[in-house]
Amino acid sequence: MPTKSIHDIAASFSRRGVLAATAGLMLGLASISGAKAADDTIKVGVLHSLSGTMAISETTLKDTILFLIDEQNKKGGVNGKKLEAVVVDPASNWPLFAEKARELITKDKVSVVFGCWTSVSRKSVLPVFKELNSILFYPVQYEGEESERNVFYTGAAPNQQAIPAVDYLMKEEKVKRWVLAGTDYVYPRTTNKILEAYLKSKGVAQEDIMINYTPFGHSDWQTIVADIKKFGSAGKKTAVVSTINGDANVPFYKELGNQGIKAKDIPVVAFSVGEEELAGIDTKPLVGHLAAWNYFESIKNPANEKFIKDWQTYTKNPKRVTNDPMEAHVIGFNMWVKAVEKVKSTDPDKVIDALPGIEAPNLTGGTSKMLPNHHITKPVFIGEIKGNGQFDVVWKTPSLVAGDAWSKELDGSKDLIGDWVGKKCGNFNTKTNKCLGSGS
Amino acid sequence: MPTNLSARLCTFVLSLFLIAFALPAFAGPFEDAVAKFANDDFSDTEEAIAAVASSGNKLAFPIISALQDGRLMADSDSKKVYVTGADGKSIDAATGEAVASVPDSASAVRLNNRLRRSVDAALGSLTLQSPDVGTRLQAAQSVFKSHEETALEPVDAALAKETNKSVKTALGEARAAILLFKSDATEVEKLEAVATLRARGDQEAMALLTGMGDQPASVTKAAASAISSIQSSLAVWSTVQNAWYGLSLGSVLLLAAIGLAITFGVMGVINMAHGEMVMIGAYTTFVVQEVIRTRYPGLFDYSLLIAVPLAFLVAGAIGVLIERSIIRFLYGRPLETLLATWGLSLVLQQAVRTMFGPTNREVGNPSWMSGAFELGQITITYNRLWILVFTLAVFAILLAMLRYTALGLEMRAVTQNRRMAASMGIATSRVDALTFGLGSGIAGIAGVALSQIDNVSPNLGQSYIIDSFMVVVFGGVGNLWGTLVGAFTLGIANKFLEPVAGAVLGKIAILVLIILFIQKRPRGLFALKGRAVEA
Amino acid sequence: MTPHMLTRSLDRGATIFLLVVAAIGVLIPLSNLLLPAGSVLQVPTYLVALWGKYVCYAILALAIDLIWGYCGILSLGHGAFFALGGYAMGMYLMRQIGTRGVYGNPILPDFMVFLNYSKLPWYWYGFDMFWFAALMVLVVPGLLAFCFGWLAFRSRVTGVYLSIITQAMTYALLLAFFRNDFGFGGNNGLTDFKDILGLNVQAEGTRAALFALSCLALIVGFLICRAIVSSKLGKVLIAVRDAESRTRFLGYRVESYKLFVFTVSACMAGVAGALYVPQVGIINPSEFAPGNSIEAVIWVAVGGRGTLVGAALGAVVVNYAKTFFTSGMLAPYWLFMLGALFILVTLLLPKGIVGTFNAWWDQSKEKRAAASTSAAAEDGVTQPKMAE
Amino acid sequence: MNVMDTRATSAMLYLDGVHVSFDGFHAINNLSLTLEPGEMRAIIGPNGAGKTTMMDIITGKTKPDEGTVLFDGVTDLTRLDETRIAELGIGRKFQKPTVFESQTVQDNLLLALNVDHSVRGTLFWRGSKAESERIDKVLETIRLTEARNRLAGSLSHGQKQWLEIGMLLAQDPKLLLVDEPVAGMTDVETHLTAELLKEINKTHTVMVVEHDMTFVRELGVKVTCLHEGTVLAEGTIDQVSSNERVIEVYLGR
Repeated sequence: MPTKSIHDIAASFSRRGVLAATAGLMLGLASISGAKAADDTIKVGVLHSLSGTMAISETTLKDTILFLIDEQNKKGGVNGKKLEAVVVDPASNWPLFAEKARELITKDKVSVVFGCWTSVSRKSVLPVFKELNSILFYPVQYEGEESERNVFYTGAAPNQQAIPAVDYLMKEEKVKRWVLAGTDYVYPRTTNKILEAYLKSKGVAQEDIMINYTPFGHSDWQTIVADIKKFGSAGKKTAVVSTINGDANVPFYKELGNQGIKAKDIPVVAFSVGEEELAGIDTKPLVGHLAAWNYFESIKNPANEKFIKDWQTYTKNPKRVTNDPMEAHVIGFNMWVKAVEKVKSTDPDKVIDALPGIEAPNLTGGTSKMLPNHHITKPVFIGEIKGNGQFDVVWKTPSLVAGDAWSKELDGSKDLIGDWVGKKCGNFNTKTNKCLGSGS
Repeated sequence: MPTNLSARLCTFVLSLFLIAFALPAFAGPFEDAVAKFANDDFSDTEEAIAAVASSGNKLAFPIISALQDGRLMADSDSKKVYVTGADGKSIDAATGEAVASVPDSASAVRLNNRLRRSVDAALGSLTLQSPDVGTRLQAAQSVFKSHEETALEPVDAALAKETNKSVKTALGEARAAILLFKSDATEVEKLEAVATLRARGDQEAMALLTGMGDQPASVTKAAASAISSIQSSLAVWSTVQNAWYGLSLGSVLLLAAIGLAITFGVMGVINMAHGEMVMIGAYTTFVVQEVIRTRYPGLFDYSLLIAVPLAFLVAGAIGVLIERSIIRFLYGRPLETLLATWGLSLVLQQAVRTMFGPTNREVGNPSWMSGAFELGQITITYNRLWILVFTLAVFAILLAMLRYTALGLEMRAVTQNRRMAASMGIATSRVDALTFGLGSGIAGIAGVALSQIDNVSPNLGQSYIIDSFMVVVFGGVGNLWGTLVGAFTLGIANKFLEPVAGAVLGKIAILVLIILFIQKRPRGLFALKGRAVEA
Repeated sequence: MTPHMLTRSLDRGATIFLLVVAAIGVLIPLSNLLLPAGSVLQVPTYLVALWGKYVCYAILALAIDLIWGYCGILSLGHGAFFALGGYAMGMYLMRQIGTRGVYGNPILPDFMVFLNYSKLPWYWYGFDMFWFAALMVLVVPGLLAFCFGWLAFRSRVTGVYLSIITQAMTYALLLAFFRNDFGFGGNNGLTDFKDILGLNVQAEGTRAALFALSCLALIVGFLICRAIVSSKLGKVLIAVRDAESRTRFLGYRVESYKLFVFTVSACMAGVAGALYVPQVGIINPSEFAPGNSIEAVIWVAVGGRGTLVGAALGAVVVNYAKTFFTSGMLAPYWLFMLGALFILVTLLLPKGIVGTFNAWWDQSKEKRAAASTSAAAEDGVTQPKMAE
Repeated sequence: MNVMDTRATSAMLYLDGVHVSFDGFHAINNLSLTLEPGEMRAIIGPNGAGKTTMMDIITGKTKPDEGTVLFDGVTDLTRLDETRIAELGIGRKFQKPTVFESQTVQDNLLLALNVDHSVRGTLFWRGSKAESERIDKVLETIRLTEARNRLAGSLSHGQKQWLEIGMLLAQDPKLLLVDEPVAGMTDVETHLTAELLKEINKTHTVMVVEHDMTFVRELGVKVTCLHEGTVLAEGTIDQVSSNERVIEVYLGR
């Protein structure tokens, strides 16, 4: 049976289709592998989502790096070379993060990358940085349980945020009963696991701990807030430890405010709510609720005041707020500059080896230090939400806290340490004196 | 509530000032206590509060209420403490003498949650005999919360004088709470206390009973039975509460879906950008509030009322624009429409992102939208209540519009038989545009309401689009009542599942159920039968 | 595939397409491996990985075109089958890590260790064997598609309703895989792979091999699709697309036909996902996002639905554009362009690139025919006029 | 296969007391009607008389609320779906011609052929000589031999009508249901169609629904007039058209 129509169609188009495909391929090769690094500048990759759901948080960090590069170039750049930012948009799409990382390193030949926000984005670029042996500075508080040769973690590890906050609530507020509420992804899971272990070690009974997980962007909090209320009315002082992810916080706090849960009855301490998030809420009903960070915009300190002033001039927006991950980028950036100047080169291996031990002033008056496990030392502050969307620091750690890559509270990791100086290993088991797995 | 409480307190403060000035100031421990405020140390401040409150000094009340409202200024160098009145006049807290001005070096004494609680407790016993009923009630309740033995005498004193019924009960409960924890209270007193709390029968009462520590056997027994009776009544209430939450969630779903029921249900147009219409409505609210904040702060409580028509117009206009420029070329090709509008939604999101920035925008709740009231043992928040009312109103208006107005008639005509309608001189293309505009406009209105409970961010729409489609498909396309029933069914089902299965599993379960349901009834709950289906 | 089917499905165009894919599949890896790095003709590993990804997307696009272009089933949940195939492969790769995980646990993947799993969940059994994983890559998506389709098609859920519930399906899976209790690594998914069949996934050789393999898969997939659409079954599918109830009245079990292609298509999507994961290095729930599935449908629309080659082409073109526009100055405007593309294609290019071209080609051919043998053409053209 | 029904004793099609209503509207009301094997029956009646709904019921598209529908005296059609009924040997031509517009004329016929309709069968199908001969013959009968390779969509209205009838022939059912075959045809075409149907009737049982009285007259077969879903009158065209109530219904006197 002749089936003319279909076949002719196929015949006629696919010839052209093919041509187009090949043309596309050629174009691809030309445009992508065509670019090569200019020698008179040092290229700095910026890998933050500018579109999609994570743009909410990450756009600011992109601006921060551009701002820092601008400042550095005013000072004459690094090793006599100007810095040049290469901005890409991974569009809140995790595989695209990996692709863009690869592009930055291979095609644009950047010497360092500042980027990522969510754990999953970091996880998806990890193999790339390992394979191509480049450097990533990761500025966000995260669940820990990681220490990679090519990554430097300038955000807080759990022991630099969660545990001090719990200590504060026990000491200052005499809290006896705990709600651990979080969005269901790895950071809250791990943090809550660590906290649960820690609380039990402090003699809190199982029935005094309530753990609750909600999906991303959860917007109907009626039931959960009511449960918290019920849980809180069992005659013991109760507090909520919130690892709820950015977007879900606004409806959560609105529901809290409306159902009349006052901070003085059931305080909420949050690890993911900073100045940026509060900018979206009317904070008057929330006065007294807490947040634990390593930096607050409201901290009185010349360095901080100067930074805020310059930042607001740079962004031409006198209302533009600053927050903790921004400070992390500031510290990380300065550490990298120092390291590059120290070894007079941007060669990844040299810089990676030079970074541990490097010190850089943080914006809260102290000096942070890069540790052998590629985490840094930070002060921990507890801030109370004020009516104006800022925080009032009510407590701080007496000294800087060193970031633990591996949590002491988890069975899996209590014997592990990361040490890239002596042991040259990210997950060294101190019991067996073995470097687990392939290490890097 | 706290705001107008402090307002009442202020008036009360001033009245007390007059007395305060008349009398000569005390000397000795009181001054030392006051001076402690200047140490800027939370534990010192706490001691100071206790000492001042128990001093019986006439200045105690003004000082502590000033502390509560952040009007108590302390100078850490000179260790001097000042009370600045609401009217700007200031006095020296230690002596009560008026001072010309507070030195700049002085800053407000800081509080944390623990101190706020002790301030409440102190104020409670201090204001038990305030002339104002509301204040007395507040005082009684805060004493109930803190139930410190020191408050027993003031409570008894107040009880003796108290005439107002509700305040009397409140005081009674406060007294009971104190006695229950008072170590040297007699067994009889404690049993009475338990009875009173049992009568109160809410979670706080239960909290006290469960947390009262070791007591005489008879008391523990009575408490146990009281607890169980309270629990059983609370169990019933929690069902009621779930139902209410279900309704409120349902109303949100309905609000989000109702515009879709027009564009999809009546016109058969799959508008993937529907969520973005909602978002545009929310941003309209934001803009309105910004203008009001900067120009006419007085109007803030009316901001939503102003935003509703505006949101309708803005979203509606955009809707008409979309229909004219895109949709109308795609009639009869629903799947293409779906793709085009999805693309549109991406564009709109990114456009808003570039215009207003990627971060959330603050949309405040007007006073009548914030707070809650107790109905029996359940809390009903005003914003949820108003949204429910609002949704039903919108629904009713829409129904009426479709049934009784010329446009409604034309719409039904066009959707039932386009050719016939055209031949009868109805400008079908105009009707299409208006119908789509109407759907989008309603989505915009939904945005105004949702801005009260959710983020105002470029992603707002995305979080509602799938649910909206579920509601419409589940309820039965082309049938507004179906949408109504569908929304509330899903809402309530969701809320009864949530406590059992948890939020995530609950949502998954609902989705699976809908998928299975569609198999049974491919055209939803309220499906049209017969030839109409083919058309 | 019986020989006559092969010959029937291989017309000129199909052959050329296959040749080009084969050429790419051979040349790119060779140039990447043999030529010295930096030489003009050498394809950097970065591009091998990138194009490997495109090829996987092309397979997914083929799968969608088979059901949408030829049978009128618009699935907005095909990303789900893609992701399931990916997860099956990911689970195999996770098991291959063995003691090289950060906790050095021989059995449990890292995420299970820090979520305190005492032992491996039953549904992870067997995935340490490649053949089993490979089987699951086909079985899991296929089975889901079969059950889903059996319910949906039997109760005659069609058109928009079907699209919407497929969307609900993938959305439900998205939520499910987000849950850490589900045992698939929650939001982070599966990552940090080491080996595939004993070869280091990062090694250039492996990448090249994977790329070649993807091209092979694309070729096989294309052949299967061609065989189906050029058989009588293909005519039935088109009949179902154009006049479903008419087909019923001719005595065809429409639901079994739909079920067949839907399942085949799902399996293809699964394979695409399985090849995608080792080349991208991560699989996580975001692959289930309804948006991804809709985007994949757009690739097909852009290339031209009902034209297989167009689908593959569309996937490559759109994703190349994505790569291109998400870097540099244009970065913030990428979504504008993608959105505009959706709208413009549906409005101005309903047949897609290939379809439109093809229509033009046929016309010009008819003209040429008319020029040569005007009599026959007149007969053919004017007859209907007479009749009306 | 032998298309003539050997069991001439029992009716080919037997409807008794059939009721259907859509949302309260009674489309079919206690409808009873029998069709003998080899017979050709013309069904007339004003719009909304339930002609098409009746066909929907016979072909399984609509399920009756009550009543019996028997095929070949034995098979209860109300229990079966469209596909099964088609397989039994009931072919249907729709009111508005529905052919597979994007496929060629001969592919349309190919699809209609009553050969293996299973997925497997069609997937591994390879054309046979017998099949192509059948198709050529049908093309001959419906006068579309020249147009065999044209897309069905490019045919004229009349040609589409014929193609659909041709598909019925290719399907070769025991019973043909033909809904308004001459709607929108020229007089010439109408005449030819009548001829065609008579030809077909030699080997098949046929039920024709038509408004066009001249056409019905030309067929010269027993006529049934439906009104409001029930049989109003039955007999020769002259008897029926002279029937008081029929005239009343049509002229609304």
